[in-house]
Amino acid sequence: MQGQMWSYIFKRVLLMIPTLLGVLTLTFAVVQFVPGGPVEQLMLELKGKGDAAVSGAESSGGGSNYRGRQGVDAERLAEVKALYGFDKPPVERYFMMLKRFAQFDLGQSYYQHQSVWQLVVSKLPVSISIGLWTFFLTYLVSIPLGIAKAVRDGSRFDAVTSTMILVGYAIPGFVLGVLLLVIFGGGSFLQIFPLRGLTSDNWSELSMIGKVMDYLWHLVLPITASVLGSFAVITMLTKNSFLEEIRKQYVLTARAKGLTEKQVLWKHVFRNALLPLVTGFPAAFIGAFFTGSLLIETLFSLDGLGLLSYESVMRRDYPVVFGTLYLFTLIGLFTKLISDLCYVYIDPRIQFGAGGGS
Amino acid sequence: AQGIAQYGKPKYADGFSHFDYVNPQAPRGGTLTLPNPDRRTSFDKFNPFTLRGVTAPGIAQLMFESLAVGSADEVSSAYGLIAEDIAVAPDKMSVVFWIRPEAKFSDGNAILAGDVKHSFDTLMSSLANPQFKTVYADVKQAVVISDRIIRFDFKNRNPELPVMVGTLPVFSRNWGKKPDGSITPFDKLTFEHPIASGPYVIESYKAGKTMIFKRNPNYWGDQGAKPLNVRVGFYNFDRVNYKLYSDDAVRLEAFKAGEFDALVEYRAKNWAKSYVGPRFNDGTLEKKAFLNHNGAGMQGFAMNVRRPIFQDPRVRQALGYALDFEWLNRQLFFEQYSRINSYFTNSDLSANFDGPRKPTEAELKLLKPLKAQYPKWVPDAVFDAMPAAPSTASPDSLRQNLRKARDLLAQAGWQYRDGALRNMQGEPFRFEMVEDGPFFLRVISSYVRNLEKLGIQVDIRTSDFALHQKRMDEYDFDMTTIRFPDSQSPGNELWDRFGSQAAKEKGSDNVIGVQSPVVDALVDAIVKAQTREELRAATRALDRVLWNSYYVIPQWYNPTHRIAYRKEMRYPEPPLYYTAESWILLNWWKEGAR
Amino acid sequence: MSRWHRFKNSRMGYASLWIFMILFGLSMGAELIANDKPLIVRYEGKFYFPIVKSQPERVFGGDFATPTDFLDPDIRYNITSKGNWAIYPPIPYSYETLNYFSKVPNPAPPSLDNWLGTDDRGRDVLSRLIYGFRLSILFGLALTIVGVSVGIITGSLMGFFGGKFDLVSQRLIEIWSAMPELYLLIIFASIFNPSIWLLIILLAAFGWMGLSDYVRAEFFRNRALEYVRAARALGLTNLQIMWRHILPNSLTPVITFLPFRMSAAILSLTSLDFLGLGVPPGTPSLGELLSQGKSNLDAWWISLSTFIVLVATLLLLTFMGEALRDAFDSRKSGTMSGGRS
Amino acid sequence: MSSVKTAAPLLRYEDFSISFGSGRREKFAVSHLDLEIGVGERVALVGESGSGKTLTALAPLRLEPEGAKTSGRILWSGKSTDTSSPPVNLLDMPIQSIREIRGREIAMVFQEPMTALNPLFTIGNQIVEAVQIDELLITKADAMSAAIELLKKTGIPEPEKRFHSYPHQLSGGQRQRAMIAMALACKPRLLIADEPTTALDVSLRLQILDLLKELQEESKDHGGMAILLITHDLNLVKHFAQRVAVLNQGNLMEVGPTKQVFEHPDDAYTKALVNSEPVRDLAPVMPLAPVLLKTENLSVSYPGTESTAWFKKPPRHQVLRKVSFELKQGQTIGVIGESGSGKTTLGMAVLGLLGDSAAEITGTVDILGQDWQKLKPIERRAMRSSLQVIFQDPFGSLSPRMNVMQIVSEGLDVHFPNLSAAERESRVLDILREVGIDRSALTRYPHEFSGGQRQRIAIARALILKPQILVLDEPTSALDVSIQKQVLALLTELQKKYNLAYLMISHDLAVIRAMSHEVMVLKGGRVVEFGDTETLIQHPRQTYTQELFAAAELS
Ligand SMILES: Nc1ncnc2c1ncn2[C@@H]1O[C@H](COP(=O)(O)OP(=O)(O)OP(=O)(O)O)[C@@H](O)[C@H]1O
Ligand SMILES: Nc1ncnc2c1ncn2[C@@H]1O[C@H](COP(=O)(O)OP(=O)(O)OP(=O)(O)O)[C@@H](O)[C@H]1O
Ligand SMILES: [Mg+2]
Ligand SMILES: [Mg+2]
Repeated sequence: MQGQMWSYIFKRVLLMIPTLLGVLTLTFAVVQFVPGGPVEQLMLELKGKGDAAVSGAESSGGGSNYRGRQGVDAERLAEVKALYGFDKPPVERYFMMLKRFAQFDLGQSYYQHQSVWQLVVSKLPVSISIGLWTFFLTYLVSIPLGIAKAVRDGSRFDAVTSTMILVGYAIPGFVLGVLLLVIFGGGSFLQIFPLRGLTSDNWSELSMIGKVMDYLWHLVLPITASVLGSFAVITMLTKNSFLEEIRKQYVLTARAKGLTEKQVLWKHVFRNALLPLVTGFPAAFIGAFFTGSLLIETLFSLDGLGLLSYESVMRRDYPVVFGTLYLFTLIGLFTKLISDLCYVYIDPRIQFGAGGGS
Repeated sequence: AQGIAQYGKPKYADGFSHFDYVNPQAPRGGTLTLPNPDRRTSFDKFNPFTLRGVTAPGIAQLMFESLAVGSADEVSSAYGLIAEDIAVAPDKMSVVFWIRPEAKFSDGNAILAGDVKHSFDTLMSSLANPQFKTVYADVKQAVVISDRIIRFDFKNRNPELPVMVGTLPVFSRNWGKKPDGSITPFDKLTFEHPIASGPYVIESYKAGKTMIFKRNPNYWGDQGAKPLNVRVGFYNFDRVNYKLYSDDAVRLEAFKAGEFDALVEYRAKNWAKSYVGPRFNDGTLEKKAFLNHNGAGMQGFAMNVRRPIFQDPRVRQALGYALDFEWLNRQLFFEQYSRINSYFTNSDLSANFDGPRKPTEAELKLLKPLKAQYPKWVPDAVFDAMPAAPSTASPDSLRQNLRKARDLLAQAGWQYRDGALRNMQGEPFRFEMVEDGPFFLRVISSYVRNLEKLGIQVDIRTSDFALHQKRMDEYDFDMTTIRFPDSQSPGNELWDRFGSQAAKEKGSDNVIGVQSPVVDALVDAIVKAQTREELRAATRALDRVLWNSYYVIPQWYNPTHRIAYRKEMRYPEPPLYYTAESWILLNWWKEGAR
Repeated sequence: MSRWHRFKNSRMGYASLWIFMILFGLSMGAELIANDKPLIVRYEGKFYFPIVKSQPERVFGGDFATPTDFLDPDIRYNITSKGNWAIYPPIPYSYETLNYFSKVPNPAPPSLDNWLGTDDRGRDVLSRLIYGFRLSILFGLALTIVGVSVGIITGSLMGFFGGKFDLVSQRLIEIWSAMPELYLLIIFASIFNPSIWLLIILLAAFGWMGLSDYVRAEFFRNRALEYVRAARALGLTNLQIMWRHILPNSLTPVITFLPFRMSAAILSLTSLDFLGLGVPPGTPSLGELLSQGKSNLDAWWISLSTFIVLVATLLLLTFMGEALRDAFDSRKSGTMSGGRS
Repeated sequence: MSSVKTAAPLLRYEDFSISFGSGRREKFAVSHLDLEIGVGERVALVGESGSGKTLTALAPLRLEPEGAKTSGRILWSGKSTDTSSPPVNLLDMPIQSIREIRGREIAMVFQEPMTALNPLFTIGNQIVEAVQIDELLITKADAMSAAIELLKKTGIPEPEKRFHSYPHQLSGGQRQRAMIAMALACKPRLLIADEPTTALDVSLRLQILDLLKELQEESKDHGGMAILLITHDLNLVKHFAQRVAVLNQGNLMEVGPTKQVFEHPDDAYTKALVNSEPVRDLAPVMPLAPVLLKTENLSVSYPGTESTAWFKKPPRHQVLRKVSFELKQGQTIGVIGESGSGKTTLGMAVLGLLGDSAAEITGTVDILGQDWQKLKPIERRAMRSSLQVIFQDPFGSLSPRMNVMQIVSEGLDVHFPNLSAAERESRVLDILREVGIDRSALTRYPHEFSGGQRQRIAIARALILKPQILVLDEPTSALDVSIQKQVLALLTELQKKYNLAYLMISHDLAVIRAMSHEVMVLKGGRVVEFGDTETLIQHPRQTYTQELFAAAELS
């Protein structure tokens, strides 16, 4: 078994190279067709139309002493192009990028003063805070709830909880987030929770316990907003998978042994029922570190990966786009491998070898 | 002299004690807490002058000073700040600044002419934002004459240049010096604290969250027996604390929760509806709209006259009748806006300044010869008072306006038949309106509705910023919203906006496609104007020509700044020309501070 | 018991199906319920059916040759006085009709004029809800059907054949899923005019991958079971084995995800709108209403009513999903004894 | 009803009924049963397949299937050692208290060991769990050694190794013994064993029965473990049970001491049951009959399970070693051998159904003159209609989401797609009738049947195609003697009529003797003996074979 397993793993790791190449090539090719590259973006900003303008102003009548709208001449354009390396043909840029990636150098942001690597690391605290907590809460609530619903399938409890989690699911995150902010943070109703950031301004002066409390205090709203919608899917999946398994014979055996209902459900049925969930677990767990939610981050003024990836895409910050793509794809590939290995670990009958065809 | 002006004499004579629009008795002290003034939600550097990176808010205004500063109650003038004396050469080809001996950087070193030259050279190098090269393109060089005397030589005569070099930011050569004595290259400066001469230094910061400045106790402008006249009544807070919010709605909530001191609102609906709640009821928070005299320039739906359907001025005029500004102002803007009535709205450069009048002599002197030379390009209406934008305020009604529009279109050969407005060839009148975001959709929808009554079909297309810009650059659009923000002293940028040459080059500001010898001639007159009066006559003449050519369907502007603030905040009378954020920052104070 | 029988047996699901069908059916006739054109006009002795064919305003004493705006007070007066009459639909606004003659600034709160108020442009919220519901459901259905079928097909092929095929297709999927979707949308938006079809194609092209993973896992497990061996011994083709034996036993994740996929499809309309990459502006969609709700927080009637419609839809779909699950579960007996152990 | 009370009552059914459906459609599977099991008593429950034995057995543990309605009382006096305290009615006890009883006091061996084990846990794990139920304080190591001890007692070779096997890696008999070990782990006061030995060869059966008796002896001090044995094997009953209860169509026909019932059966049904021995009625194989199936040096191995160093391949586990034989038209070859000797594997290898496991196969298989392994998938599929199989685990081999009609007619759909719907249905009904299943079964699903009924459905599915070659893996293990007789007669008849060839795997020597022309004896994957049935049975050459037969003689 082991020998086979290791050769399988080895094969998969080797296969990551063409996959990564494919991902990068495809994206690179696509990006060539995107209208408006970083050069154009910068020219815009130079012309004063860029992003820094106040959002959503519907009328003119702003700045006084406005000067220097002379446009940008060809020389400037060439300069900016050279700055970003756009004076070289795409193929050359592509190979340069591959060479860097081969050395695990993720590159430098076009617009920001940090390497992509630093950028990602600096956004991690936010993403981990939100992602990990959301992840844990989701699973900790959804799985027991799903099981309880499966056991009481068709009961009133089942219908009521279904309604509740679906309402949570149906409130779009942005509406919910704003609502929470207005009600619990804003000045109009209850002013209980802070509106922004992960910590208070005086954080460094707090005691250890104070720091932890402060941190948790700040997390309440963003995590509520991000977690409410996430219960539904996993709960329903748990419930349905349990219903699928709960009537199988081995459950009778387990019961006949005199196991408590808990043991029957959590040990015997769980493993069978949750093959998809449990195997997705490592991926979801690792994913929790790296997923950002644009929405939650913007609403709560958190500086996380969601914002980073969205902004890098919209502002055409290609080094960040490609650097994060490379990094996250790599991580994704490894977690996928782990998931697949989990299948085998959890269900020894599964073989990834060919078999269907015979 | 301490003061210079682009045209004529500066308002304040040498030895003035303070600007009129400040409160010289304003108490100093306290902390001013502000939200991020713009969409910036994070920052990664303190150097506002380079291209890459996002600068922390407030840095440029609170930490950097220039040789001279402008005053907010006059147009285009400068009074010595770091410089105690300024002299423009009689040929207007250079300007000399004498630096105050007491002027010091935050590190205690005196400001020398070498530092000024260093600042200029750095900003003109490729290390800095290329914008500076554009702005100072006409400056030949900075010459150090002595330790405290510096001269700027110009490439050509331009009355704006002395004022412009006066406002050049000045910083120390030691900015970014590392312990080992080497200096970080200018474009690699990130969180190295700037060494400049401003009244504040950085106290603490947290990227993406807060940026706190504190008053530099050794600020040179406060030292000595008498404070510097251009600094009296300025910078009244001991600490300035910026809190960054990424979402507008949240920022507003935070304000209502009392997290910061003042907030500027840019949307009429919010102003009317959202500034309510317990803190407004009990008077802890107040809101007020402050009048300003900033030029509002032009904002409106611009037609691309390169398109055949928009080439007939009668058609363009007809389309203007369908915009029901009064409805919009009532239904969407809560009556907060005024109608744009000129290409230089809200400024004395407008031909409509103090109401519609016939052209003055000076204007006629420009217009008459042009009419003679290019009769086709100068509409007759130019010699009348500027016509007002169509209105539906009673007794007029939309129906009436639309009837006028229908008749105009008919004159231009467009008749309604077979379900559409068609020309002789039977082609339907149909065009595309492009926008770069959903903000304007609510405005457009009523306009489109009215156009439909004329039988005109409009397709609305919104796209992301880059795509929109690409279409603009290639002039691939029929109608779009444009904004020509006004400066108090228009100049070269008008070539880019209205010049025939610009219309032919891709990517210019002349999206309308104005290609008129008359406009070219008038822009030339503006750029060459030597006195304010000449300038005024030329801009007004240009205004009349453009206005009567109906290139743009004028929209509206906001003659006020909408500011909500905590009740302890105090303010002087607003100046004439100002932005809300910097007015608060520079001239407001807090009651009970000290 | 047949599947249909079992479906009917879960009462919630069956009722949900009915309610849903009725609502959906009603929304299909939205033009008769919410429209700015009267159903019938009797004007100067003649009958007109503006809802079928639009008449120029001149016909009813107006100025213009263009189609009549029947909400215009002048016209309204003309056709409802002096023996003329008109029957308006219960909601006299279509989805893009501006209530131009409203006295209250937009968005206007619920009133007799606009039962659920207006949005920030002055369009009737109720009317937009009805049309938006229709569009969103159709859109969701299309997207779900495409996404689910592609997901099932790929997932089952990979899970069933395993080996090299699985290895290679998985890599291809990984590459495909890394495709910068947003850029593609931007590119497409620069080439084509935005349209629902384009959006469906693009979203469907990426929407199937999550499901295919689940189906793949189920197939991996089920293909090793004894009854598959039995089917093989019978001489069934691979396709028959997959379709008749493994698939019915692998549907749990599919059925679970169905309602969620629907609502995700509905919501995906929202998220793209603000990029200008969504449906053409003006198209009524629940997503558009939601984003209006967000930017007009004080106009609670927009978000609240949309939210209720969304939740109701989702609940109906989920209950139907549960019934469907039961229908597929042959082991579940008709009479339920509840929580037995 | 005459019953000789020998001991204090432990479990008593009083007017016990169990039914499905409601109203007019209500169907009683067991009606008005009165039965008593005394402390330390061994009672056998026999009866036709589908007569309600399993349901009767499940009821005290309250494990009857969902949708089943019970009535009457089941009184349990084992709660305390002191039998004088009033018995409790298990049917209206809260489920919490039932759980206290399950495993600890009443243990159960399920009829279908193949599906009754959790596929994702090693059997060791599952037994340890049972050991720990009662003695929570026991250390893991102790529990493990207890579990291994139990496995050893049930006669599983190399119990330490098997401990770490997953159910799917075990042969049918091995699983069944694991099941028994699990039930015995807690030393219950009552053991309900539902067909505990169907997958075991005769000597093992005896061994298991001895084991049970031994355990009974051991627990003598608290009155001894009572056993309710459900079986079709009347020999076992004779040897083992003190009393016999006979069930027919849910009704208790007769209860009495074993001897009495067997020697003087009261009831007509019991008489029939006792006298149903399979009869040999075979047509001789034609001398020139073509060879339909031929294997040469067929070997199968699995990757070893022991964990070894990384990257080093563990030794392979050889399951079948160089098996060669020929099966002619009209011939039946019986395959016998101890449990785990590779019989099922042989059958699967012949059918080419090991492809999706980790098995490695060498050697050749010729079917109808063609090299099976070299055929293209399409050609193979086409040949499937003439090569059918009945799996050892009938439940597992029936798709849970298909009803009987779909299951049985599927072969017709595939190989005779041109049949009309009516024709198809009549064929399905015919074959079902022949195996003793009535038409009401058509729309029901596999889980709604008894073990024996499921087996008959599986038989019907294979026979409906009239295959030329049929591999039967324990085809009658779950059938009572009368039905077994009927099915075997059907098989012989078909063989005569259509010249079918059977490869019949069975532990039941009587069946083998009645059905097969030749017998193959497998041991450790090797053919140790092969020859004409009668000759071989009369004069077995190998000691292994002799032992097999001796055990059978004994019983
Ligand atoms: N879930 C169910 N739904 C409906 N009928 C059932 C169900 N389970 C069992 N039955 C029926 O109840 C009857 C008794 O079943 P039971 O399993 O007790 O038989 P059995 O005596 O154990 O037979 P065998 O010897 O074949 O195992 C059978 O006719 C069977 O078809
Ligand atoms: N998938 C597998 N992996 C590893 N070993 C296996 C696997 N399947 C079967 N075996 C082993 O192969 C041997 C033979 O199994 P097989 O099922 O052929 O026995 P059998 O003769 O049919 O026994 P029984 O009479 O008990 O059914 C057993 O020792 C079993 O443990
Ligand atoms: Mg049974
Ligand atoms: Mg076997």
